[in-house]
Amino acid sequence: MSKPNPNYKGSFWEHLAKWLRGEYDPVKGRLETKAVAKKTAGKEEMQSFDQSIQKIGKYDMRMFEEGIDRQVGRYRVVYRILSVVTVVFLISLLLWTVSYMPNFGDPNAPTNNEVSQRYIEKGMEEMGTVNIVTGMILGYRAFDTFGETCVLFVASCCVLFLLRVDREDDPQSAAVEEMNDRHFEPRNDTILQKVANFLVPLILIFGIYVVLNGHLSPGGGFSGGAIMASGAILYLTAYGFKKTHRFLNEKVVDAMKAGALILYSFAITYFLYTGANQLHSIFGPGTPGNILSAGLIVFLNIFVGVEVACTMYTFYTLFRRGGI
Amino acid sequence: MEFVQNFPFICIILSMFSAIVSFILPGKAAKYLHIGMVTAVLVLSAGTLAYVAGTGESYTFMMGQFPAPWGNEIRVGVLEALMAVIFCIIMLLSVFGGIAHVEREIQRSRKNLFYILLDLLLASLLALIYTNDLFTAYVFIEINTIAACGLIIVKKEARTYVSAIRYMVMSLVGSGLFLIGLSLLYGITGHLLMTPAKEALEKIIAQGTYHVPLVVIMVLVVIGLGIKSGMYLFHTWIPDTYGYTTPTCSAILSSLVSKSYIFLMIKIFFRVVGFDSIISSHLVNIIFVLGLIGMIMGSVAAIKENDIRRMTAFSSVAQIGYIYMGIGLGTTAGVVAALFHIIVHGITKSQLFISIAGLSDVSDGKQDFHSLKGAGFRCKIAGAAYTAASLSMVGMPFFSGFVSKYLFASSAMTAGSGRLIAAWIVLGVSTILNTVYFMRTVITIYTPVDEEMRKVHGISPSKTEQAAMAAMILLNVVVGVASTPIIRALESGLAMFG
Amino acid sequence: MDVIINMLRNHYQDIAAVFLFVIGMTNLLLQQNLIKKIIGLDIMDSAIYLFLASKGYIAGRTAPIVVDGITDVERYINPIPAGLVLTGIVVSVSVSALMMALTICLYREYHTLNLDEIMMKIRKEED
Amino acid sequence: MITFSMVLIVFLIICALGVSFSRDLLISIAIYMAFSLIMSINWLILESPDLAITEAAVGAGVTSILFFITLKKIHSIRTTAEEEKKDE
Repeated sequence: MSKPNPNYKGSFWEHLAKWLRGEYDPVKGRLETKAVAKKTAGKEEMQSFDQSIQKIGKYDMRMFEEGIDRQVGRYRVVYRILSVVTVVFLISLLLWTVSYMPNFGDPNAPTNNEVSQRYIEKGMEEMGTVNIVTGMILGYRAFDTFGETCVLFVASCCVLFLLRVDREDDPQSAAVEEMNDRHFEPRNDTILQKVANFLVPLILIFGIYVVLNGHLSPGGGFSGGAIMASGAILYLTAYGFKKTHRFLNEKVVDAMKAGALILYSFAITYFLYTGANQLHSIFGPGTPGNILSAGLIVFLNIFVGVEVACTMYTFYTLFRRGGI
Repeated sequence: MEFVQNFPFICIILSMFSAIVSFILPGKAAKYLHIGMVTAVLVLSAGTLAYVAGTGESYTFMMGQFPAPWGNEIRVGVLEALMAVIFCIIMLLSVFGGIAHVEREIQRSRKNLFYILLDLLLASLLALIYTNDLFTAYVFIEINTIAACGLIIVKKEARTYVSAIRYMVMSLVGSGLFLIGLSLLYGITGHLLMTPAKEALEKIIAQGTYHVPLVVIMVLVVIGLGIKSGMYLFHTWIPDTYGYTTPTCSAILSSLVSKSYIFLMIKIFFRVVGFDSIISSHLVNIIFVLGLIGMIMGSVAAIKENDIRRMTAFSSVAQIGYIYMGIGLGTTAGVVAALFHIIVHGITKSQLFISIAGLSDVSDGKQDFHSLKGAGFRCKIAGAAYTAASLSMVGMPFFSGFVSKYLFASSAMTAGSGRLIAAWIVLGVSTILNTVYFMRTVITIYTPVDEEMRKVHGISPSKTEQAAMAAMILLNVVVGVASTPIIRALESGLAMFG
Repeated sequence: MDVIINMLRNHYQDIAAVFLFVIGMTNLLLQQNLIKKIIGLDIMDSAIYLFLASKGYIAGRTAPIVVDGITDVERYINPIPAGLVLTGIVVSVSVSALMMALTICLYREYHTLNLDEIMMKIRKEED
Repeated sequence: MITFSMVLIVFLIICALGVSFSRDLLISIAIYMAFSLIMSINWLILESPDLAITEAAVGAGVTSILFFITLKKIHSIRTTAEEEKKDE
């Protein structure tokens, strides 16, 4: 080893060694004031763009008390003005664009081309649906709709990940959830129960009607499923978890959901595979107007309806106490 | 129609189906199903690639019973099949590379949910690669976003929730802008499938009507997908997102998720609006400048960072800047370089994140530079993997990064002289900055330490993880040495795009 | 003046959609309260769907449900945007449910709904 | 008809602004519910009954229920936390 250099302290090598050890930041206080002027605001180094624009939202007096100097206030004003400018710019850009678009309600707009013409003229013949929109989303563009059901499925998986409480593995937090759930909850409210007695069957029947008539009238799996879910939620609110568990527990809901999804994916695979390979599908369009027509679309509607209803109900129970 | 043409469709459906089935499976079965599924998809994609490369022509595949302007469609060419193969390999290696972490960090009852997220992520990546329909692209962008958000929160720590919220806010603004662009495009063309939309747009451009909406559509699509892929200016969610989750997820998020959006953007450029109108609208200039700024600023931010994982995350900003710079050159050669860098960065960044996990494991799980001193001696294979990935990022010959840097430099010559000078200067500066922060870490992890510090502090990576790291080094070198066929495939695939 | 009136008459649904979009996006980006952020997100999505659906409307025609077996193009509006929006609405519900779940988790950890305060608490923890 | 839909649109914008400026979260959510209902009527005017029924069931129904339950959950977490503090 060589002897220590008397000029070592403060020299380039010392800085380099410090930086390698992670104790020293070579560009701190130099670079960010020049290149990224807006970053001087806070004491944190990486005060970044969207954090900064989030800060404009509200004057938070505590920020001043925390010892961040008045500069922050000035920057906030600047950002507020900047954000107003951005908003005005965005509005005027979009309005300017809109003014070049075809007029609202114009029959000669480019959107009314051979695609929509075929959906309207041939839709009933090829798909067997009286409701052309249903024929389009579950027939012509069935893959999109399958993807959309998967969006709901993946969202429900994420919510399960976040909020599910494992009652067997973790009884303590389950008890806490139970206690939280009791707060603000009317127990055995007679008015609510009487109303629910009257309304829940109606809502459920209406939901089933909407699902089954998806190919004949407005509605379909998504709206019908949401209606059925709201019926179930009303029953749960009126009678509590204990009574609902007799016929709607976790296993039933999960099995229904998974079963509907698996059947849906089988059906869609069959549908797409036969279509792409020009094979004959055993599900023909049938007689338009009958309840058992439109081939696979009735079944697809039912699967989607069950899946949506189960998912929405699971969302509600997960939000309330972390599980059905 | 030959049966092999069904392969891409089977890949997409298979990954979605295994996600659905995993819902009722226990965690272990879901894991094996996932690994088997990815392997199957890899084999099928390789078959597709061989078929498409053999015939030399792309083909479209009806997703439904009706052809192009009426039903959904996917399109398969060399480029798509190659990307699918590479994405599957990276996915498989990333999963193997962090498998022990997954076992440790994710609750037992939630493991099947984790694999569902991975399955659906793969499905959405494949669909984004193959799709020939803009609205399908939107739906699968949403699946991708939600699955990515799920991957951020798998550790269930307080810090990750904040990153997830910030990621979601930025991403949702991005997809909102993308959908508005889509509606405008539908408003002026009346088509959602890429091929008829392009024909309609060509007519519109020839007539000269709807010039303003067309430019706005391009801007909205670029901003929307730019936000989601972490283009500079919209990159602020990156360090938080990659910095705190489990290593597998960091690797997948940085090397696959953001890349799929860039690939979709290139696809829209070539297959819908036409690259010529992108160039004539001067949008490439903005992309070019943002790419250049990103290359510098990302590296500068990485130098300032003291946490090794956040540093690597900031280096992603710089590398995505490289890709945008390649697109912004406005020539086919530039886009080929960008596509090659997508592959290179995917391979290298996943390798970095996986090896960082190995290094920090043997240093009591800490990630700051002080604790990582000498970590390369504690876990030899992780140190080697990290060094190899760093050298690749810096642009050392025999590693994949060298080839992409060479491609960028040579493709800049096909652009105008202004771009050439700017690109070369920034490439040089950025390479120096890359060297500074990557060599700093390499020096740190190989700082000589005493015997006590050479022992493992914490947990050593499992055998599977070590094997995955070794495979990643090998893959990196293979792509670096045998780059010619890949570049040729990219060129021919891009020619098929038009 | 005439330009503005013409614009209003010809594009009023689009104009509404643009304003709602910008209001929603501003809420999503600038509001500090997480619940309001989510409402902003929903408003933004609704605005986009309004924008998309208004592309399909044709004055004087009826909803695309076949009545009396008449399948004439002149009679029904364009069904495509309605179908796309139907897909979109479900997407926006799932996204907002996920955001709400995240909000509950964040509240459990930090006991506040204000993102600014959450960031400050994190910074304090790191120091 | 144009007048009616213009009035609806003005209501929509008022609701959207009301959400941003109201102090109470409960009121914000109620305003959002109103927004969804008006939007559903607007879908009817645009001749899309499918969208109207979906928006009414999903937007005004399920989403609002989820908002309310989120708010309730937050209140109950706060109450529990305060009680724990008192106990200490």
